[in-house]
Amino acid sequence: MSHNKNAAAVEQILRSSGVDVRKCMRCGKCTATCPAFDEMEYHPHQFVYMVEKGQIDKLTASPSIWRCLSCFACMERCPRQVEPAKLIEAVRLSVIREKGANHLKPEDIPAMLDEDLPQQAIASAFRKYSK
Amino acid sequence: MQRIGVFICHCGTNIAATVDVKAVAEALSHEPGVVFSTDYQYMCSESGQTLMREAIREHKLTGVVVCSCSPRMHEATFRKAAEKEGLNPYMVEIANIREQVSWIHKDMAEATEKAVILGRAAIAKVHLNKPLKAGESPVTKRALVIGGGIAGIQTALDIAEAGFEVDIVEKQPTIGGKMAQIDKTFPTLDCAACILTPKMVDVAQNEKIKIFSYSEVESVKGFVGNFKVEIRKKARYVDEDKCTGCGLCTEKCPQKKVPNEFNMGFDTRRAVYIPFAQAVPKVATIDANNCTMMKTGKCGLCAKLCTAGAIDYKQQDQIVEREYGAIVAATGFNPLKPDKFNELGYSTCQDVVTSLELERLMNAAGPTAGTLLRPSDKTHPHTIVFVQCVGSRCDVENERGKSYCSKICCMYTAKHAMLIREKYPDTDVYVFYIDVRTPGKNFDEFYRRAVEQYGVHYIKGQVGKVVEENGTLKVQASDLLSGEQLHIDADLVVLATAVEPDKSARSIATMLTASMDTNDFFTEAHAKLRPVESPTAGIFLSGVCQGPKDIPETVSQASAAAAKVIGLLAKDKLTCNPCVANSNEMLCNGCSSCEKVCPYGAITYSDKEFRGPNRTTLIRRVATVNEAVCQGCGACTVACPSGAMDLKGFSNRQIMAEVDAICKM
Amino acid sequence: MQEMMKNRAYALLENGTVDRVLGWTRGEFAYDMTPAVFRNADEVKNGFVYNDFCAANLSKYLVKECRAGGKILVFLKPCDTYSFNQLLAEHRIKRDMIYVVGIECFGKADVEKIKEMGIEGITGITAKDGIYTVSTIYGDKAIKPADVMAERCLACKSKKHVVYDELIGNEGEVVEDCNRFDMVAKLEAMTPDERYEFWRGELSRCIRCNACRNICPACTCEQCIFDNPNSGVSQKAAVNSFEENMFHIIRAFHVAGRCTDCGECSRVCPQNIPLHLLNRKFIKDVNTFYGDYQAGEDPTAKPPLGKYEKNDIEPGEAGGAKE
Amino acid sequence: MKKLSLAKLNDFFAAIAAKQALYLPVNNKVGKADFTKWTAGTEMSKALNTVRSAKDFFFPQTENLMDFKMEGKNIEVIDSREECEDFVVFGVRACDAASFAILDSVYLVDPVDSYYKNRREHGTVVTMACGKPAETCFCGTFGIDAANPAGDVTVWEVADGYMLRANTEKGEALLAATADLLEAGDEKAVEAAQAKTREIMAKLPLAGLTFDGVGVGKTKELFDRPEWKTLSESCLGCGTCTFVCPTCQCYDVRDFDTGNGIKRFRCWDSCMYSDFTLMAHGNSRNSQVERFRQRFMHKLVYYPDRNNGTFGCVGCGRCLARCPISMNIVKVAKTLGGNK
Amino acid sequence: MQDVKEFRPTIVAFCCNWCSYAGADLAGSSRLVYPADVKIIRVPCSCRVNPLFILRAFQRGADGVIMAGCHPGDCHYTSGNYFARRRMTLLFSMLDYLGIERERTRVEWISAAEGAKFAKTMNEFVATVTALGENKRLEDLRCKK
Repeated sequence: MSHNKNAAAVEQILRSSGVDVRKCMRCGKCTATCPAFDEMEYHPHQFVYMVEKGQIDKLTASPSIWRCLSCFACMERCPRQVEPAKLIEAVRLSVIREKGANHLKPEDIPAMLDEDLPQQAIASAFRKYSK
Repeated sequence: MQRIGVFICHCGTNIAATVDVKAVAEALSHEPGVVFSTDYQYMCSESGQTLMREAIREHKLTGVVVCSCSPRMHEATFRKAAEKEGLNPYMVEIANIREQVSWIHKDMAEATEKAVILGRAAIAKVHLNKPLKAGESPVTKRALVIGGGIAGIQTALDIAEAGFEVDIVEKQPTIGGKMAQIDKTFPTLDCAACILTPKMVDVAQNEKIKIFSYSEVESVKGFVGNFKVEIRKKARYVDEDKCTGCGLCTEKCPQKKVPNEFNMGFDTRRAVYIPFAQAVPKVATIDANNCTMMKTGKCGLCAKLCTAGAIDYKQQDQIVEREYGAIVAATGFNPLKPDKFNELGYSTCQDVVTSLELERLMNAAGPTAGTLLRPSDKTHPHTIVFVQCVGSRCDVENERGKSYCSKICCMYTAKHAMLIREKYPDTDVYVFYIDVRTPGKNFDEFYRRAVEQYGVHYIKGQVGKVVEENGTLKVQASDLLSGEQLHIDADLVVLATAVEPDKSARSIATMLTASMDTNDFFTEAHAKLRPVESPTAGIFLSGVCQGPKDIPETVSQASAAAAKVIGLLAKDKLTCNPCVANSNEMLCNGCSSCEKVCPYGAITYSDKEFRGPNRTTLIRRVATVNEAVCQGCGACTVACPSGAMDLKGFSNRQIMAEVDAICKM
Repeated sequence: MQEMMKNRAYALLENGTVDRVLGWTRGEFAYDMTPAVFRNADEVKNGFVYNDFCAANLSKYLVKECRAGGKILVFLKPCDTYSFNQLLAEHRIKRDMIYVVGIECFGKADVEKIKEMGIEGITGITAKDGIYTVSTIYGDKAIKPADVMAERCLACKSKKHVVYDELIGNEGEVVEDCNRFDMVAKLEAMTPDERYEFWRGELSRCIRCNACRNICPACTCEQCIFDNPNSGVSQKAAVNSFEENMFHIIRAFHVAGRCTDCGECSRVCPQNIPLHLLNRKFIKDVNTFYGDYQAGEDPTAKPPLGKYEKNDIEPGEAGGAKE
Repeated sequence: MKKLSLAKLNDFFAAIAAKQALYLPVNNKVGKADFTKWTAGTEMSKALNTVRSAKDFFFPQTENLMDFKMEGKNIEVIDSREECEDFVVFGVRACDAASFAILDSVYLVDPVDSYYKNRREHGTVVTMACGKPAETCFCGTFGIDAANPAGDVTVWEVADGYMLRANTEKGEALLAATADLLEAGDEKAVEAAQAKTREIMAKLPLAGLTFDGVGVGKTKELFDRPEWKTLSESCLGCGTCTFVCPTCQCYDVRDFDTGNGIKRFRCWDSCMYSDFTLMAHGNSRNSQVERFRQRFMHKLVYYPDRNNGTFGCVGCGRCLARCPISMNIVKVAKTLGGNK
Repeated sequence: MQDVKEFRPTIVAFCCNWCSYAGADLAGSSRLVYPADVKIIRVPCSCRVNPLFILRAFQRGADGVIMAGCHPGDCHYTSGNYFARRRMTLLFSMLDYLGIERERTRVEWISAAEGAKFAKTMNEFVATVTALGENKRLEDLRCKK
């Protein structure tokens, strides 16, 4: 089992997200509702499942963590109050913390903007990259 | 001084594993008055009871303390055993060292210490126990069934079959309930009406059964064997005795635009109506909110047309008081309204319907005469998506739904899917499920037939959202097994919504003083051993009001409830609870404080002559408790400032003795 | 006033309306009038006294008098009529055996207050033109009645008689802004420790003489639980602080919703313990939690502890330690 | 005769309190005097008298007598008494001082009440002559001189301090122990103070009151007097008169189950109470008239009968001031004795 | 300062027979742990709980007293808990007024189905009372060993 190896990482993620992964009944509603589905390798329900099973390495290595829009639709609709978005955020955070430095500064943003970029993406990007 | 015997039960290892039973027996043997103290493997067993009986005989015990499981479990057992040995049963007290000690404490020393303290408290109480003798109260040989669905109907028929009178109170104009709205039944695909309506006719024709339709329970007083119930017969503005159910008025009423609730609002009815053709009683009802005559005083067409002269616009609600020995709650359910699930589009898209609505759309007597047409444009749907578990199995914190599994949805969805594929083979049917739950005779076979024989697409996953675009329902869903996100263009989406107890159940439970769980399902007296009884004596449970169930289960539970009622009504007298209040006339002030808090009206006052000081007499007003009416709550004992009012079996002194024993430092 | 009362007493005794008169008889000094029963016109003539020192609430005596039979005239001040109604509501007295003469009241004088002014060796007190002239062995002193009015009268809740057969003097009104809960509110605003200290300081003086209980028109039990050896809670003396608390808490609880706030308990306490502050706490709580209720106002009203509302306040929500 | 200057009063108290507990009248939070233990800064009350009498020191309201422990069928009796420490009561008035003799006549005769005796032996009573007796005072009726109280030491308040006279050995010892604070005193100052007190006494309304109509040998004459009914009619049956009375000496013995054993204690009883002398068959005096009569007959007839005519009352006036309905021994004696 | 024993409170819980006692049973059969400091006294209804019992418990050494009954509206005897609620509201308010820690007394409505609530309530209450420490303000020293 890969549990032991990653126990600390799992615990860290669970604590920082406040998510109880055991509540999940595997209905897949989070994934069904996810607007970024096509962009993601691992989908919201898989995050929940994989964190529970301790497969943190796969998740942190996956670009999926950067694809989540943090739109919170999965949290809103989850019948079990599992809140996958918080979990994805926590995984993301664990990766960012490992990197250490500040990756996005507010003053860098104007240069990156283009007309098609939705406001929400800016906000999420800032949340993702500026930790 | 009492001679007390103490018996510590091991309950196998249930108690003995965490409580040092030998040490408890030893410790309690030193308590004042204890002349015998022992432990035994299973006190409730035949040999355990024999042990107790022998000790009573041998040691001339006057009181018994059993340290065992909850008194709610075996108090009666031990009391009966003591009684067989000639000891008054109320000289037996239980110290609950299982539920309150061994099952919840892990540390043996701590658990043993607490067991000793609880044993001591019981001993302290027994010292003050007095032999009590139960009185008797008569049984009114009539039952009331609240709710006229299949549960209520079956219960009433069975009780009547045994020769007892039964009243059914149904708030709708007709009995029949939800089953009357259903098209076919799983897993046999019988026509629901074909099996229900004969039973409704049986009810109507049974002279032991009286139906109060369009009526509600107004108040319940009394207690097991002697309930007094007020029933409000709502004014239906039609004389039930005169109306022949010819239906002329319902055809001619000029007010045609009233949504037809029986058909889930898919069509309309008149202001005077009979819900459906096989209604029982087959009597018209005027819907005062929509009747032109009632609203404006102008019209009166139905009265003119009615040859029987049954129309009576001046009819008033009527309160009927009836007496019963037993009451059965059969208040049923309603499907949850899925309007909190915005993403599924129920509130915004006409073609998103609930399963019960689909029943009407498929029913030969329904708005479309049995042809499946979608509500928006009355066309045949070719792609149909079923969504399971809408509002069921939600986290308890989730305000949108219920935490329980509604139990029947998997099966009726399989039924729907199968019926649609059978009748319209060109239709694609998708069922999105979390789990398919089919325990039951021929249930899984039924589901497999839907998949294997009828080619219904069962997809493990959930629908994330439903959006209407140009008359098409865009369904976005996950397929967890393939890992895909699906996008289906559907014509009709059917939501298998959770069942929830009827809204009236809460107020009825309050009137019946029957307890309910947090979901408003009635609580049974024991989850396993007394599933059709409420903890309140004389109140029984039938059908979905106790928890989700399908028709066969409902009917069997309805019959079980009937059997319990019959068992009760067959008795001529009931033994009363001897733990009743009594007033010490020497201390009574006659102030009426107790009377004001007595919920049963069990306290009366009279002027009595007493000896005053120095050979004088004086007349004082004093309270008397009617022991057959008193239920032993004890409200009066606290209202009484002088302490004249006390409760047998739970006297002030007894409770204080327990307090003392527990707090002893 | 006294003469009008005496005249009515004669008249009603003479014409047979009543058999006895319950009033006050003269004392040893100018201020120690004792409640007394007068059986004939002569007794009234010789003994009956009424003045500002006739403070006792006579309603409780009616419990005993009703048992003696006959018809009895009683003089009741406005506050006493509330006690009368409460006794009536609790069937402790019989209305048809009693003839109630309501008497107008301007507030009673407290001789303790006179003495606290340093006036000693009192030999007589006369009231004239709104001034008391106190004669002492050291000379006469003039004082204003307002300066020596009894504490309870300063917070008088009502000058209206809620029951009477006839009235002597004018009828008054319920006093809307009587401020009688000010001290309770002040205590409530203290910290629990301060309150604890306050009450220990007061209740520790209790000598368990039972004067408060025995004068109380709500305490008419045939036998008090504290006197009953079979009650399991009998106490003859407050052996320690627990028993002091126990007696006063339970007594206040037993009269909760029944106490009319007549103030007799505090008046008679030989240790000057402000016992009315316990009863007023319950009255204030009842008013706050369950709506205004004045015991004795309406003898047919249901007492607050004999009824309930479905949405009553929860014990955990009531006042105090919410922070 | 010794003199204590006003300035040295506190030093005097401190000197006494250094060796033994010192109690003196102190105003409580409602401005009434209570005997209170002296500590530095305690101010003596100027009140004429305390609400409770000084009998509490020798006959307290409640007192533990013994303990029982039960184990199985054995009962162990434990003498829970502790030897009383020496103490001084300062500021006792003449009436209360006289009450001790009455209490002694009950508790120090055979069988001696050892609990009472123990306290009496350890207590030193310092009395204080009254400066301004009140209208409720009638100690003179019993030959008690408010200006010259008994006690181990007698104190008079004079213009610039206090005059002290030791009356007993205990008193001598007390003054000897504080000798360095005292100076020689002049009898004249005392006499002047006494004269003033006696003058006031004579002007008070109860001056000249005699209890001639009651007393020795009057049982038959008084017992069935109809006035008892009217006198007792307003009595509430409370114990106020009894509990403020310096001479009432009745007690009840009760057991308290602590859960770990029994404490047997005594507490003041009142003959006004319905359960006074309650016996197995019931109560011997079961109406308030009888109970009321008992209280006054005891003080005014039965006690004098057995004690050479000494009344069981010292005229302190507490019951006159404290009775909730203002019924008292003076009214009773006057009514029965025909003295108006 | 050797042998300092950790303070363990004595808690008396008055439970009505129909709801809260059954709730305690359910907590037991669900193996929901709560401290052994809690000792339950079964009464027919919360309205049987006399203020005398509560004071008695404090006198005899209780550090906390809790009364549990059916939810308002669900009383087996229709109205008992409504009366109990008024009585306890007034009593607790009075105790508070006398400066006696209000947190030592509590009322909770616990149904037969609420085993978890029973255990949770008891855990909370024990924690609260433990934090308050020994009952000093309503103690009777005679009852101490």
